[in-house]
Amino acid sequence: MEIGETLSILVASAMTLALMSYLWRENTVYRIFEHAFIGAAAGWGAISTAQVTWTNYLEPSLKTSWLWYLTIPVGLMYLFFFSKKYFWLYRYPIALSIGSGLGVSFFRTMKTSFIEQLRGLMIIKDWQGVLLVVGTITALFYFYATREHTGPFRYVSETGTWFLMIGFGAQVGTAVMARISLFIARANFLLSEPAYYMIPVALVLLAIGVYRDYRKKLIETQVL
Amino acid sequence: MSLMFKRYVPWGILVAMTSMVAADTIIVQTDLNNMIKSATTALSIIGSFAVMVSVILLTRSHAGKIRKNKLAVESWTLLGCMWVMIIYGLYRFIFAGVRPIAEPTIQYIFNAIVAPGDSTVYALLYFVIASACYRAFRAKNMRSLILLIVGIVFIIGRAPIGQLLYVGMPDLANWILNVPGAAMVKALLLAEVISSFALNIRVLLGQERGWMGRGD
Amino acid sequence: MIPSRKGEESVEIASVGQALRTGYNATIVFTLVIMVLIALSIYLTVRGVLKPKIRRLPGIDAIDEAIGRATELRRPVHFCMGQSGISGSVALAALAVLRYTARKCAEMKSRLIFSFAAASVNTVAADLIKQAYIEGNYPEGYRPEDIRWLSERQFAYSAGVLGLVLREKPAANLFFGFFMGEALLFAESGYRVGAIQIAGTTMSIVVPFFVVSCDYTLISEEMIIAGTYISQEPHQLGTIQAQDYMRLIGLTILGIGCVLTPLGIKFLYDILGV
Amino acid sequence: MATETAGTRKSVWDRLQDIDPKIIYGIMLIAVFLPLIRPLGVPIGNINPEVTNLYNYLNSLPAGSIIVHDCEISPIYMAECYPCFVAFLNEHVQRSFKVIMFTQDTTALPAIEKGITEVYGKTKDHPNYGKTFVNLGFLPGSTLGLNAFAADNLFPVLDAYGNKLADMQFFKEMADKSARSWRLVVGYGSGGVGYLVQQITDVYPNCKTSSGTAAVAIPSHYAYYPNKIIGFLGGLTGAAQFEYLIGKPGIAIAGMDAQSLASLAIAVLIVVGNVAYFAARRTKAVRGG
Repeated sequence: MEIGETLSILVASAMTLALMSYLWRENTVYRIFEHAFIGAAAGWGAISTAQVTWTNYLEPSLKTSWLWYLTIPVGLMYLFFFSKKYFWLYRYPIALSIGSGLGVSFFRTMKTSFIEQLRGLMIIKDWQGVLLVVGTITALFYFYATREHTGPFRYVSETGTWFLMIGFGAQVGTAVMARISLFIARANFLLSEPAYYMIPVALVLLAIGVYRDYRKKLIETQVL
Repeated sequence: MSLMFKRYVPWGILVAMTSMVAADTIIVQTDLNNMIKSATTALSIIGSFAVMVSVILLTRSHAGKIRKNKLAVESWTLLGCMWVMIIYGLYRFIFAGVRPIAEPTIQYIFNAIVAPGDSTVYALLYFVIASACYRAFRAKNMRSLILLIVGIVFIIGRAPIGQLLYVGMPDLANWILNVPGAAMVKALLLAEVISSFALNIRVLLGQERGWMGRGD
Repeated sequence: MIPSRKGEESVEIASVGQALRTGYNATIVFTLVIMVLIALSIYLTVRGVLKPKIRRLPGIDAIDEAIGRATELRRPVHFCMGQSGISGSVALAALAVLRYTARKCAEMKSRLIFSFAAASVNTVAADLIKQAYIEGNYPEGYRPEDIRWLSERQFAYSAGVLGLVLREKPAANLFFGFFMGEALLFAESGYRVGAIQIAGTTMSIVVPFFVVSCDYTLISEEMIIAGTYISQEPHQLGTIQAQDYMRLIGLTILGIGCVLTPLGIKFLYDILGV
Repeated sequence: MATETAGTRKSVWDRLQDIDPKIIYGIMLIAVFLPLIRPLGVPIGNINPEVTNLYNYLNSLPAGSIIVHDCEISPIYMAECYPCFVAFLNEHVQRSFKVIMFTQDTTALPAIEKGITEVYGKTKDHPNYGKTFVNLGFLPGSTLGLNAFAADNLFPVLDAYGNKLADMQFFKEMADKSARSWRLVVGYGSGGVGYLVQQITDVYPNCKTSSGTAAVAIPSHYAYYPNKIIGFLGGLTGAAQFEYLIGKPGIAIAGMDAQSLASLAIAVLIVVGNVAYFAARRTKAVRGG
């Protein structure tokens, strides 16, 4: 394994342990490493977007017709975000991106996430299909706003709450599962060769930090 | 006159863009489809300039912190990491033609700082969720009682150990996902489509001007 | 006309003659009908022809009760808007609930601490709270230092909220806005100081964490309904009315379809998919 | 609310609820590191139906079918989605499918490179590159870019390494250079794959949707499962079960013991926390506090 790769793994494991020090308490080491990764991530996003857009899209298009040069000034109009007087020019590129985003999913959201959902529910094979339909109708009715949920509607809305709560229970279960897997990956990395060399270093630093905290608390109590 | 260019022309562009692209998704007609395809390339190029805004915002806010307090180590670190990545990456690409994805030093920085940073901060949620499970998750009413019982069945049911404790646990967890869970998700999806579609119509009608940001 | 890139053969479409893409005819008709319905419903509400009456959500009574308790115990009320900015339906609803809370705090001579993450919220919230305190004829109760911008970054701002709650020991914690994983940290902070906690967010991944740790939670769209109930703003009332019409249409189609299709009359099922 | 008023003596239940969070952090550290250092060997248990359905669908496809991966595997999702991505690629090599990979998030580019190197050995200078697998790298334009790419597969013009797509044997062999000739599109990340069902499966019905999703988005799949999403891998557990099915155990299976122990620990914490809460309330009521 080359020097560069070993070095980057050691820095990565130092980074992981420094950020884990947040569990002890928020400290300067944690804040410095966190700012390092926010800066590096923003830097990476900027250069990889710029390079791919130039190589794959702008350069080949410029060869075909000079009209493509117009995309550059329109793109630079984003920078009017920072001007007090001409802020409204920033709205032109934003209008293009929001408009196209709205357009591409305008009909498709209505078909896939509304009409196809209703059609899918209409096919009822067994009692579980009936339960699914009842659950969806009552849970959807729970959000009905312009009518008091009194009389018979109270039971419909109450049943809807039961289905929502069971579904949210599954949501909490999967969220816990997800967080466990996240930490397992970090633990696997820390236990891998050469990353685990940093663990004793971190433990020593932690011990010093805890000892300094303990001494500071001791001095404070004696002073009082 | 100036209100025309400040508000109505951008709104007009948005409505025109929406209707053209929406038409492309439902009409199969070669000229229209090719035009929208070229428009997509143009919009991808224009959209990539937005990255500059976030880089400048970060630089301005942290430069301000440094001006106030010369020793703001965190801000120096952030600006240092960001601008080293950008300047070195551009230099290597423009002069040596090496792409950032293939540039070894940039890959070392990414693997040393960005990859572990992101995943560790999210991995910390593992400890936060465990502590919240013990100290804050309380079955105070019927709603949270159902939620907690189903949550526990799920946490154990979906892990391999679930089958050892009770043979039917994984099947129960799967049934919860397939029927009540699916009912909740479908209801929330329909509700979300309804509210986002109504909001989109208000944007198209010009009543919702949040996207225009500050100013008249 | 944006030029198409030359030197590229166009995709040969299997059936050029047929203009509309298959499977979308019913969707186009349905979408256009809904568009007209929403536009009309907003227009008629703004003109005063339609007067939609939004139901009072139990969550709003819980807010009144929480502020009452805070006044008795002479402890502050803490309102947090999370990472939400100032535009979009979630932000508008959160700001409406903030105005309502500030007004109630002013009427009951109670102190309000407001914390947030998005810098753009600062000026909007400051004069909104000041205005509410003036209307509640308790102008001297408005304290600019109680409007706390903590940090743009998720973990830094959530650590800030945790510290703030432990120090100020509020009697009521209100979380309305856009939250992610940090919702768990807030749930724990309120528990430690024994505060009544009421929350409202539309992120369905975060709602369950609020349900199990707060005394009352407004689930997904309920928060937007609560915001509109408080603000009574005509455009929003019209939108909520339009959403309920669309919900009614969806429920009717589903009801009819679920009765007919299993009986073998697949007319509705087929026409929707044409 | 366990309010600490000076008057009442703190019952054992109150003290149990107020233990220092660092003790809980310690328990959770052990629950993960112990099984990783000394595996417990908990059997993987039965396979979830959605993983089996995906496996059967892939088995029903002929060799040379085209599978497309929208790899939204940023560092945050490396832990859960990357094992699914590697398991998918291993299965595609076994069944000799043709694979296209791209991403719309620049922080996911290194994950694609790492996955290809781990499964195929080499990336652009692999003999089969441009024949059985292609890496398009970053595809900008979010949904609009995805829609244009699905309508015309030559839309990106160049791949991640600068080779022209039109010259590649992969695309020359495609009769209809659009998503009509795809058989499956696979999504990752935690936002759910509704956007793939909308933009691909409902527009080109013979291309189904699947995913190697983060666990937090598992419930949202059931809005489209099983007719539009034919099956999917849910988090690390899903990846482990798929690794088991295709007979190539990897990092996912190794993490299963830790997943089990940590899940059990959290479930016990919830129960103990609530027992302490209700017992504390009852002792306070009995003591008239």
